[in-house]
Amino acid sequence: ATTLTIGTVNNGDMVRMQALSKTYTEQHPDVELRWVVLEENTLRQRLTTDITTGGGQFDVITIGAYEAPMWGRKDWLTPLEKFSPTYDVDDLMPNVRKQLSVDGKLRALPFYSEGSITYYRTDLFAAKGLKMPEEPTWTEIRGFAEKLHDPSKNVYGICLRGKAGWGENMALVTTIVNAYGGRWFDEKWQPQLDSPEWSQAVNFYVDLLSKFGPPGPSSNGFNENLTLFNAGKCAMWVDASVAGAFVTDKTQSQVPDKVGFVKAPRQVTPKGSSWLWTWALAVPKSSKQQQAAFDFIQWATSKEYANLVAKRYGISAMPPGTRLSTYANAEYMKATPFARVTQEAIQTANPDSPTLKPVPYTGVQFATIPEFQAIGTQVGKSISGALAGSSKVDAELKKLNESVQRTIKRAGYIK
Amino acid sequence: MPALKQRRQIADTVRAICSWLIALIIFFPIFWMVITSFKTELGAFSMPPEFFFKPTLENYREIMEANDYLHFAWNSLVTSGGATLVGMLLAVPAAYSFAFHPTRRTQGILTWMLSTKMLPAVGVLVPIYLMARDLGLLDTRLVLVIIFALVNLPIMVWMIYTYFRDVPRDILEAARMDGATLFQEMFRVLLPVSRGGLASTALLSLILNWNEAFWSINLTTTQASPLSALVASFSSPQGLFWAKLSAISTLACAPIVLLGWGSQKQLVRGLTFGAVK
Amino acid sequence: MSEAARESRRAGRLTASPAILLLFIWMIVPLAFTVYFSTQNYLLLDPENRGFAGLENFSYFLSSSSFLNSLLITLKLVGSVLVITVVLGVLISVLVDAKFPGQGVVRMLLISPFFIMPTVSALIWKNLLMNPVSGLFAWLFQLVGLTPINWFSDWPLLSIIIIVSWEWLPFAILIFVTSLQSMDQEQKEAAQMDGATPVSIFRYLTLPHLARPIAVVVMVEAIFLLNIFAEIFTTTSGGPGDATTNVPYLVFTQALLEFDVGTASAGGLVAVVLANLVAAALLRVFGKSLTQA
Amino acid sequence: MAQLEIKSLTKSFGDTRVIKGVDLRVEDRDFCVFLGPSGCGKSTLLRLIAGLESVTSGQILLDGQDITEAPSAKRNLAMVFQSYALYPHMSIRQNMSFALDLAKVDKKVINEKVTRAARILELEPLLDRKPAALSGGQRQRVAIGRAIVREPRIFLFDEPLSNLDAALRMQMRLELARLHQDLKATMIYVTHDQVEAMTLANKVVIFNGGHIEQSGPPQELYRRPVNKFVASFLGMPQMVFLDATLEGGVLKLVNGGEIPVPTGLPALAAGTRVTVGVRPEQMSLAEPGRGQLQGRVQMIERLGSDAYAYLALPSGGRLTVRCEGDVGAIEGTDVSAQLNPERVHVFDANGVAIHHPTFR
Amino acid sequence: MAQLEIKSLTKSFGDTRVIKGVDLRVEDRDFCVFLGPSGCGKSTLLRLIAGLESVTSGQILLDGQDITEAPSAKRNLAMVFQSYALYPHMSIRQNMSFALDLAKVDKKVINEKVTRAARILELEPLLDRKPAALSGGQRQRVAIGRAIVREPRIFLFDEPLSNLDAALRMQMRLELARLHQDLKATMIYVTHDQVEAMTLANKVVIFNGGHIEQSGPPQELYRRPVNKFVASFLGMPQMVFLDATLEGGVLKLVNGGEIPVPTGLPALAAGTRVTVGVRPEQMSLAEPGRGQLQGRVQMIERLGSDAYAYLALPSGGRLTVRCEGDVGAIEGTDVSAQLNPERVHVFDANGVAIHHPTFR
Ligand SMILES: Nc1ncnc2c1ncn2[C@@H]1O[C@H](COP(=O)(O)OP(=O)(O)OP(=O)(O)O)[C@@H](O)[C@H]1O
Ligand SMILES: Nc1ncnc2c1ncn2[C@@H]1O[C@H](COP(=O)(O)OP(=O)(O)OP(=O)(O)O)[C@@H](O)[C@H]1O
Ligand SMILES: [Mg+2]
Ligand SMILES: [Mg+2]
Repeated sequence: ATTLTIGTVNNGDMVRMQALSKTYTEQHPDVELRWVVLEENTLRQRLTTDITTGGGQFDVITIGAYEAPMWGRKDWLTPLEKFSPTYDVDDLMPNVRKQLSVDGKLRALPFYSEGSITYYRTDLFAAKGLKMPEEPTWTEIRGFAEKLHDPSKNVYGICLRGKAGWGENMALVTTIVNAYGGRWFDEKWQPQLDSPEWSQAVNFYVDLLSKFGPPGPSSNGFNENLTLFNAGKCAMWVDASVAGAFVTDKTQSQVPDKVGFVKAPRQVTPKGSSWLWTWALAVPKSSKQQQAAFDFIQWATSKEYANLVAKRYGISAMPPGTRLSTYANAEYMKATPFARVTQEAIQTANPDSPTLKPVPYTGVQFATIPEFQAIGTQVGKSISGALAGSSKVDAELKKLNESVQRTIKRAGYIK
Repeated sequence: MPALKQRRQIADTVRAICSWLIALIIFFPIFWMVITSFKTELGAFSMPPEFFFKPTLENYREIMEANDYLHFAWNSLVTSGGATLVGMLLAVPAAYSFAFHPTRRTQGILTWMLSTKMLPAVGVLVPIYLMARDLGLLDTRLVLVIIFALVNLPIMVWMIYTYFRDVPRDILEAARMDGATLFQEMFRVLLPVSRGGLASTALLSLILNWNEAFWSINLTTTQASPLSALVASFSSPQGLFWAKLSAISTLACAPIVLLGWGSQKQLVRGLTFGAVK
Repeated sequence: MSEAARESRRAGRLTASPAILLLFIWMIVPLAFTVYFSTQNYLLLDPENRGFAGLENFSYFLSSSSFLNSLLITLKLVGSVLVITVVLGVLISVLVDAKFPGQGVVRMLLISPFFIMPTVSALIWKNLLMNPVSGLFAWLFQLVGLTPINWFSDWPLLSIIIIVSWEWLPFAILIFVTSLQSMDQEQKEAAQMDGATPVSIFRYLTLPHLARPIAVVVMVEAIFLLNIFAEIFTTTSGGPGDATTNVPYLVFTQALLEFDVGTASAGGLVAVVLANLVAAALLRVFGKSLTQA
Repeated sequence: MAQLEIKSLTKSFGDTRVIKGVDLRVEDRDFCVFLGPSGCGKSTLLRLIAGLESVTSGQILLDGQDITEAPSAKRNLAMVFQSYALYPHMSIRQNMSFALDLAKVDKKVINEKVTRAARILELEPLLDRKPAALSGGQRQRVAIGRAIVREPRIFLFDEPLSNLDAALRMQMRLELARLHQDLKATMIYVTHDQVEAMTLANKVVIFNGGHIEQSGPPQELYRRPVNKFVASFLGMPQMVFLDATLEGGVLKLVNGGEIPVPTGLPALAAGTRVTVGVRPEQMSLAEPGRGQLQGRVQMIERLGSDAYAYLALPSGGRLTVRCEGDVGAIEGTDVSAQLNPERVHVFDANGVAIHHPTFR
Repeated sequence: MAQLEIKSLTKSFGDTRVIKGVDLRVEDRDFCVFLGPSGCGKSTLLRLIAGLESVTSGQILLDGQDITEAPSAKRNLAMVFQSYALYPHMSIRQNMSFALDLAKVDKKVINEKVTRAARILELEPLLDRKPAALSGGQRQRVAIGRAIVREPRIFLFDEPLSNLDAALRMQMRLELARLHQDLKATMIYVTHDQVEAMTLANKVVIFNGGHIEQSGPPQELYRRPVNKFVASFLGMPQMVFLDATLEGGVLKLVNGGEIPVPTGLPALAAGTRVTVGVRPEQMSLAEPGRGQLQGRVQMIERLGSDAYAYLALPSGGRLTVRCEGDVGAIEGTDVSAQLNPERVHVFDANGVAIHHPTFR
């Protein structure tokens, strides 16, 4: 028998995959699946140590849009070719495919993708006679938040990510900066954190969230905000489109039928105002069962699997954002109120040209270079500190710029 | 003087009540965790908190269904028990030597031992991972046993050393006069006499090993993963998860808590040598 | 030297050597690696670009503003938790030392938090108790008409200190209660006859008797507290800002968030040196009561 | 004034009764010594008086006031423990001044009292040491000093001199006697040492198995023991007991030999079996056949000042005779023992005394 | 056969020399008693013999074999510790049988020996208790029992009887003497108690400050002490020392009074200052003016069998006289003390004996 060790994130969708994998093992009785399910950061560190040192502990790994191209380029991931005839590679969304390919060759298969969108409470908006535009600006959002913020009734104007981390607050903050016309680096890799765009964007963010946000926003990440929103405590929330499935789920949300969905807010530009993220499955080069692993990830990202999910958990639970066919499915589009917005968010995000001004990197809410984790972590930390009121934004940005410059110089991008 | 007797009784009662109060406050978070594990996810989050609710075993059912709890528990038991055993086997002789055959260097060695404990784990992850890989020890219980034992060895030596220091030398000398070999002196006199301290030390080691997460997560994948790794997989999933988290936490901690409660008498017995003199 | 003395010395060396040897290996091998890596430009995500970096990693780590800050945080954290656990530990142990109904159960309850995994306890506190919106504390505050405290953003370090103290208080209680058992009853009786009140017995007999266990608790806890990580990781991730970033967390950030093995190794070495300094200081203060009879 | 009265006191540890109903009165300024075999409950009784053990039944009255339930801190008694129970982390000076410090006595007064006690006990050069740095004997003196400075209502001593060497013991004994006189204090004193009991006490209480066998002034007990237990317990070497039958005006000893009935012996039926008790110092050795009792010298213990001759009687009994330190008797030779018939004690078959010699 | 020889043994703890060169021979079947003031190194010497301390210099030979370096487990000696050192986790029975268990002696034999020892020591009812549940005296007996069952080559006792009551002490003393005879064992015994030393030993060793002052049979030491230290150390109550000057054929006492020069005193220059030593039992009380020394009765200690009269001399000196138990002297009255000039010891200015009385 073949044993496949699968390292994955403990997201709802992945947990579902784990549950449904019984179907796969029934079809492939000679395959045994072993699961290592970890929280995102922990998983990333675990996988990185293993892959970079050639530990060979995993046959299937779950990685994001950030790692896939980098690791592919290092040739740590097996290139994926010779798909099974039923797989239909061309059904994968082009933007998503682009994110996961190196030199046009796929190195990982998308499990689900997300953009960022705006969630809002239709009932609260109606009660105040407000109307959410299809493409709101951040300024408009601020106006709504001001009107809807009512802490005495346990309703906060807006919930946003505040928890430090390049994958937490920095995903959101980067999109705000993008919307304000900013960028991480200029064409010569000079960091731009001291630019007026950054200053405006970050000041706006800090002001908005600390005035009209829930208490203690600096410790809220995706999960905390989701919990808050589900408990009916947020009037608005800008975050990943995957949450759509949760906020409309009656078993966990107290407001399943009172949620509206529109695009992520823009400001001076819509470019880069919504992020693009993909969770993908890949097979490390160090795996000894590459073919079996490849078979498995094909199954897990297939239409067949999507249908299985639909059958078991309802049609709106289908893995979002990966396949064009999903969005061609009228039944899905009807049952899933957030599907259209999600689709648009994913389709409009362009990792190759993410910002208003040109940049030397790819990636919307991150730069696909190994050093970005360090940079993002550091900047995220400072901004969450500013949010908690422990420092002044502009001074902080200036310091950050220097420090980022140091890092990027040390890595040899600036000669 | 009944008044005095009464006053004493009142004082005793106040003291008992205070003790109970403090104990309940300190225990409350655990109690609340266990309670929460029997709520629905929505109930766990509701505000004001639910104090009276219909308990559900749903969370436990789901966890048991998705994970082989016994597999993880067994790994926890083997690794933490094994490491404790190995640790004791190494620590007792060392502590014996330091306590009863001190040299000028003893003090220095003890301090040095403690300092080894201070290497931050993250700092040495990569070298250890490389070594484990080259020795083929990745994802084995053995690697955890070795690491746990070594990580806690300094603490164990220290604790046992301080307990041994309290043992009157006389009774060891008496055993020597009675013709006991070094081995017999240890196993028939020293160890039984200091069993309270040894139990404390062993329990401490067991707890630390059981709860260790960093090495468990990083050096094992599936075969040898203990409960702490299982808990890590629940630590922040999407959506409401408090009830499930409480349930898995309860499951992960229950064995060690029960063990600790069971051995409480042994622990608190301590060393009383009133009988010697 | 006499044969008997030599014999005893041999016995001493023989019994201690396995532990010392293994610890030595355990310490020296990773340490050698760490020293080596600390001079390398070694980004885990970019292993091909490895090369000699000289002392750059050290200067990078030491000169970053986070370093001094993390040092301060570490000391604050360790210091406060030590004070809290020792003071409360002593008081509570003395309180439960006398016989009363349910004494065994009370002791069991008191030492229970120690058995809980750090991650779990951090999660319990963060989500079930200290959550400013739906935690139990928030509810209690609202019940008496106060605004709930934003624990992790307004008092991040204090929150961590509370959690860690809750975890380690039982350890102190366990050690102190055990030690109180071995206190000479006749000394207490003599003091009673001398007209000592319970308070003066505590002050003049119990506290001095507890000197050594206190030293043990301080030493053992200090070692673990210097390496506190899981609680910070699960609650504040070192934030907001770097308000709760202690040295180990900083090293963690370098090593596993930034995958910069070189700098992390340098940081690790710095942490070892610092920890040794703290240990030496503690030993100077408490060492005497530890090793003297 | 401090007078202690104990009324039908009992104490059980679990199921074992250790004190089985004790009635005792210790008058003000009494020096009362508890004597008894090991394990008979002397320490326990002392601890009951001190309030360190709870009473099972009965009453303890101090100056007529019921203190059975009073906490020991309130009783104002001082105790010298068998195990010393010094405070290990305090200097000798602090050990001794502890009680006074607690009572907030003036520093100067404390200092004075401690210095005085230290001088009495020859502890002056040690005042700044810790107990761990003292030898056994020195520790015991500190324990005594701790009691002295307090000037308590009653002193309780539990074998305070047992670890001292002979010279120091003697000196301390005299010191205690003087202290008793100077302080006019009531003292209760547990000891194994008869010499201490006889010399210090004005009241000796003989315990046996948790109850009192006899109590009274030491000389009284020595001269008029109420039973064989007390008779054998006091006196070094022990009183010699000889079984006898009353026959025609003489006491026919079972071991052979006979002695005239002592004057004052109550009338007894002929043939009554009695036990005759003679103290070794009331006998002397004589040529074979000259004394009342014939025997062979089994062993001679020479103490220097005295010697004890142990004679084996033909019937298998044994006899101890105290002689001069340089007595010439030789082991293995036949001798006889001479006794003064007027100086014997007579006990009935139950061991109860029925006759004592009269002393001037 | 077990004969012990110690050759120029020294022992230092760090810089303090505790044993300062001891030479000693203990013959097979000797009962050797170490006597000396507290802290003089008796226990240390015993521990050196036992192999529990390492020797600093010198040799220890057992039956001619050098055991200076042998581990104590191999020496086959048994020791009764001053602190008892019972195994707290074992029952009394286990405590006593431990050594035999280790030696893999047959269970039945062990049982027999333990039962016998327990009977001797009156420990039978306690055999299944733990040491913590025993009284002080009971614990000490267990410690002795532990040694007895082993039948070792040499018994080492460190003050084994100090916590026992007089009766038991006496009984144990005889028991030890009998044991010594029965087992034909060599015994070394540390004690504070002169009576034990005098009665048990056939060789007494007087220690002082880490060296031997005198050793020999007890009577020899008592009668012919080589110096004032030994003289004062043996004898209860202590020998009385009177400073005197040799003047014209008489010894003029500094305290007043004079005594004729005892026969056999070596010729000394007139005016030599000497010290006259008299044992209290060699004096008697007399009417005032009748004896050589005039004084006032300060105190009378009545022990029952004897009484000690303490006289204050006009010059401030003090005198102890042993009298009959029922002596009639009254405290506070003037008396005189009579002494036999032929029975005095004379010491020179350095305290070295220059004359002893002759005994028959
Ligand atoms: N805590 C206890 N539990 C059970 N039995 C006890 C306890 N304390 C003492 N005893 C028993 O009570 C009896 C009396 O003990 P106590 O200490 O009063 O004797 P003692 O007369 O002082 O003896 P010694 O002269 O040997 O000191 C002993 O038989 C002892 O075994
Ligand atoms: N381990 C040690 N370190 C330093 N000095 C010691 C040690 N053991 C004993 N001594 C010292 O050596 C001297 C002799 O001690 P030892 O115990 O032999 O006396 P002892 O004659 O047995 O006295 P006692 O009759 O009081 O028991 C004492 O002054 C003591 O303080
Ligand atoms: Mg007693
Ligand atoms: Mg001694």
